[in-house]
Amino acid sequence: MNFLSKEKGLLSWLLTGDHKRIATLYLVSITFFFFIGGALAGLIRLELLTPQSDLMATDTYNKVFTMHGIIMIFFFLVPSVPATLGNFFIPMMIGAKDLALPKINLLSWYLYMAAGCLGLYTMMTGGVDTGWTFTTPLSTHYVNTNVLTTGIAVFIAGFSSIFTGLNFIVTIHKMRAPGMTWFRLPLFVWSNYAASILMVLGTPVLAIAIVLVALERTIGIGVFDPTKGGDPLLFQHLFWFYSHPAVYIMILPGMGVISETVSTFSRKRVFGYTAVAFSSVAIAVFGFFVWAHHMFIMGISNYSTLIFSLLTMLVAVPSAIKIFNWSFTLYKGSITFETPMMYTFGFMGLFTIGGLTGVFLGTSGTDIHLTETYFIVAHFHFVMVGGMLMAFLAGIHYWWPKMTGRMYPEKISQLAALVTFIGFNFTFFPQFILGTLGMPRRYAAYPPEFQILNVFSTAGATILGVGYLLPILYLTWSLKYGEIAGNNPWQATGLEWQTQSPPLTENFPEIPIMDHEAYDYEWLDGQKEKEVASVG
Amino acid sequence: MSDSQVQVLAETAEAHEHVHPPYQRHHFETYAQQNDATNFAMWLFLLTEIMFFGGLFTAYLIFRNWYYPAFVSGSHQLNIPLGGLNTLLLITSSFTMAMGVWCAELRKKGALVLCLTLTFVLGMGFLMVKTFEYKEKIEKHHVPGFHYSLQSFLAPETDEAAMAAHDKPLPVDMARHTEVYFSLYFAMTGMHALHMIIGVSILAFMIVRAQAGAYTTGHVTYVENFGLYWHFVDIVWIFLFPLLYLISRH
Amino acid sequence: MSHISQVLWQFLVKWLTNFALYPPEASKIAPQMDALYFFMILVSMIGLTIVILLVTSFSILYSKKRHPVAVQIEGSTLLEATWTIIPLGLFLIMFVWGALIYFRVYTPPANAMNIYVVGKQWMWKAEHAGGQHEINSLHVPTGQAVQLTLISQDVFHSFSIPAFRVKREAIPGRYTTVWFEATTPGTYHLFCTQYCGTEHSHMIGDVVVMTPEDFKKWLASSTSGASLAQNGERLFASLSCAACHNTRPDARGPSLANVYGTKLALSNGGSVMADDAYLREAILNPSQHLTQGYAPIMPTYQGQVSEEGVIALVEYIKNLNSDYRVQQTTNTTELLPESVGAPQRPAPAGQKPAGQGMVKQ
Amino acid sequence: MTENPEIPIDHESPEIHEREHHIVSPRIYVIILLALLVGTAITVWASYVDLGEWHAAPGLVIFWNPILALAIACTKATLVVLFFMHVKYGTKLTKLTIGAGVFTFLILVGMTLADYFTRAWGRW
Repeated sequence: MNFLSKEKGLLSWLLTGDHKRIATLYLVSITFFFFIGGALAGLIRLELLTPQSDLMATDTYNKVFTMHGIIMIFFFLVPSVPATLGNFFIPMMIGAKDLALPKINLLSWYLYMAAGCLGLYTMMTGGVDTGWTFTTPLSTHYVNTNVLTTGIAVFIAGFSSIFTGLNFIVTIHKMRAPGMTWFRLPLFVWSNYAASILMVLGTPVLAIAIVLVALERTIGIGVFDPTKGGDPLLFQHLFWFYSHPAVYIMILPGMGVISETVSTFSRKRVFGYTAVAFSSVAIAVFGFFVWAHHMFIMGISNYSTLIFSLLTMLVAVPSAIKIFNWSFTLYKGSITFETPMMYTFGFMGLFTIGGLTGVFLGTSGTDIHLTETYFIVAHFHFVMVGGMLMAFLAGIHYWWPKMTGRMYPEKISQLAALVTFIGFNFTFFPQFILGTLGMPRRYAAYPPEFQILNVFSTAGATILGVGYLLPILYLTWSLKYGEIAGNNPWQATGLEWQTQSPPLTENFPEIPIMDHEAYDYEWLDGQKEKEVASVG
Repeated sequence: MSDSQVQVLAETAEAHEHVHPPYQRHHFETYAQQNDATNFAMWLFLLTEIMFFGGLFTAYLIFRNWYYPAFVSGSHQLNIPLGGLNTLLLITSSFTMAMGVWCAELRKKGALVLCLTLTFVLGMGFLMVKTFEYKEKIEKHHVPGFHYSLQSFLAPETDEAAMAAHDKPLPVDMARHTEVYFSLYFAMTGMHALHMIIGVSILAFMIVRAQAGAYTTGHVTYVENFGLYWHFVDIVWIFLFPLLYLISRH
Repeated sequence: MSHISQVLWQFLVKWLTNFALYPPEASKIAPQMDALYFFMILVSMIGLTIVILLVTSFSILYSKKRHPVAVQIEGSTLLEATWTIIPLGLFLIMFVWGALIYFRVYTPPANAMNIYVVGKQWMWKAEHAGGQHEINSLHVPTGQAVQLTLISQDVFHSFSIPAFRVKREAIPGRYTTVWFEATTPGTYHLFCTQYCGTEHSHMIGDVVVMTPEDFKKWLASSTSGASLAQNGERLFASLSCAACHNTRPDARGPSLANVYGTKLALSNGGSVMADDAYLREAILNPSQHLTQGYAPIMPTYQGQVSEEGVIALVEYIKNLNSDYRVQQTTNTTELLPESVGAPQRPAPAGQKPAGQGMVKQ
Repeated sequence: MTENPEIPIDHESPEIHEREHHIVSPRIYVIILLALLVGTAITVWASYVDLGEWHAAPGLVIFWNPILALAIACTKATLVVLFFMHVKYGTKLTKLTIGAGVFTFLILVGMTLADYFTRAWGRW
């Protein structure tokens, strides 16, 4: 008996309050959106194979990259780890039966689906070509595509993410098992907590910015319209006040996954637990102070640039701390190289590059040359795809046995991890050079001397596509044919591993009592000895 | 944490197992935990509301600094007695709401229904007054984007409200910026009114439920949390009233 | 098969002939920015190498085969402090270095030659002081600081010249500036880098850097007749600006001669430097930029004068003080466009007397 | 420390006790209502009176009217939060939550305005 088999029928899924079922619903839906976004990315890369805009007209290309951005950011990256893995495992990790607000959790999924369907509807009925940043006055007065419906979709998706974040914060504060103190929480919980703070405090500002854009488009109010005395830069302030922290909303949960896998597969506690935990919170707090570094060349005051650039340097430090702490977690460990660990290594390398190139853009001087070029495209794909997506895949493989009760096939998944890593570097590394050379982003046509690097990039994207298709195939296969996993195949310490796979609807037969630190492998060995003794 | 402490915690968890009211949801250990969690969730939701209105307040402060004379003349078009009346209505409704929570806590069903109904009536009153004010703006063509008219600002002698405030005619460029003022006026009061409409709708639903005795069985969380929402909407108005109506009046 | 290999061969040839890791350095700021860029590349490389070395060596040394039992280590405050402070220090160096360059790029020198650039969907229009205007191209001389004053007519655009390492957003409703000093003659890319709608990717052009002599020849050959200031003068007359802005004792507006570059006391108590941005604002939103002692009677010209018209007016008002400027600065290169433009149109004998005459009428 | 006879003495566990519901007496609600009404009256009255201005520095003029109006609004809001919303009797967590919200709000307003106010710097 487990949460999957307890109740049958479609309705038992659609009306469920169980966080694990909602997480499963989320997993299916975000995978769907990921592949739509991925298909759009494929179209972009195909178009850029040649310097002319010959595969698509420029306006089609603009719609394609806009929808790629909107779908990937609002319907994949933001909910990816929190709404699936976080939803599934945070209650289990803290020893709770469910999230504090199961109905709100389900509502969050419905909102997500409503927003997603509206987004797809928009795409089918002509799309939108403002770029995912909705820059005013372009979005308010100069395009005649479906800005309004897209705006509504993003607005609703925002509420879905607010509800997820709110639910996590309440759960982590109020639902911990006896003995589960803050500094015994797994780092995955810490980083999701930090991301949730950003969701709750940042998203409403995006909501109001979108409301004002919608009012400006429909009624014609003048808050952002320069001809009426409004200020288009104000929109950017409001938009980036959310959308910069949103980057941390996307990456922080991924960092949490890495903390779990790196510890589990080196069988060693995370080096400097407190520093890693606090660096998550530091990223969340400092994340709110740096938004205007997206606007250095857009005519904000030079002095503002100075302050925002300085604060950006400060927010880079916690990420560096994390990287080094993870590296030293390996020191004197006992390392094995299962698929999650391979993705983890991939994450560490690619995120280091992504993070360091972020410093290039946070430094006001070099930002002038590099911003709005392919350098920035490469940078955030290194962080988002190389970082976040690698972490997501690491997490999916790591917890797959717990979620489904079956192992994924090890050999082919290691191959997939390798293919993804190679394909990724082929795709996005040339874009750093393109950006340095000055190729602007969002160009359907480009000067011919940039072609060779674009060809490399497109070739890499093909490999990358294979790397993403493989897991879908073998993970689906493993649902039926995979080996039975057992309760704790990785010998990991988290509470989620101390219960059956797949878990019961109420997670634990009785509420566990936490009497050891997180990542306490000695405690785990003691448990095993006890078990052996009792059996013997 | 030592073993003995763990023991204690386990015991407290056990000690509270016997309290098991019907409205406690299965995944909570105690009703207090459930109440605490939902209350905290409501506060977090109010945080998002603070930030939502925060964007509007930011815009207001920027443009007030840029177009001060336009904001002064714009605010002279607002009706202080009506705004003041609305403030009274909302503050009183906040009071009746707080009393409602008190009634629910003491399980006084009749009084609770009365309090909620009063709150509902006061909220509807607010919305009616607001509608009246909006009607005035529409008649004077002060709605941005809809044939916006500069008449009251270029020729204040033709406008009663401007005359009463002894307005001098604004230069054309500044008069045009009154549209920004009214954009913000409608965005801010509109968003506030939207929250009021949502609140009043929930109130109507709650009155029916309260009559059925839903909130007077010891399970006051719902009333309490709605109260928080209602008070928050009141607080937003407490700031909107001076910012939009008053501070440029003298 | 042979067909495919030919394609590959073509790419290889193209790549080998065109391959570059960074664009040509064709301005004075470019080597400075590249120095910082390469410093950052170096730091990043070292950082990345350290991480890769740590991960691979630990993976080899402490793989389960070699190291079956993990040693539990709590952490190390000393180590953690090290990798907090060293990156912080490096980032702060980058911050200071970057800020110095940032301020340099966005603080034009006083003697810079000004070119106005108007961005609109989807083209760049550059206007030289001598009245020469060009679309989707920009001609500049070497060895001369060139200031661009940018404005957009519709949406955000971004004027980017990768070879110069400069970029600036053209914003609707406000002037922005950027400057550079080209060093190497040649033709370089000009891009719009801010997404601006359907034909964004076709909002590109060429920046042609010429020797000063060639540039003079180009100016002479591509003049349209009237200089920008002369256009402005015509507009000034047709809008009857002089009805108020004259030197009579009962003038209703301040005299505009010598006003450019001075510090004005405003009626709201503040003071402001009368630069291009101020002049533009004072034409379009006069009541907010009222000079002390004058009544707010000036009508707004918002919607009546195009951005190009405003530019011409601004340039005209700027040149009403040319005699003052000539005395003040020994560097005469700034007046280059006029001095080139003047022989083309000898009739009004320069603009200064014409301007003064009109103001006095 | 003042003695408060209304709070029942409970020696069992402070953690549970904190969650106990504090019921505010209607007397306090009435007092707060009156205070809010008086505050409203004052702020409406003060808006018709010119309280003057203070030339703090050249170019920086501080008007007293908006400051008074906002001070009253803040006081009123604080009263509502503390008593109607029971924060005075609430947990530290609630207070911290409100603090976080106000702090982030101030960051949004403050840092955005910092850009607007320094745009003209270096131009005079």
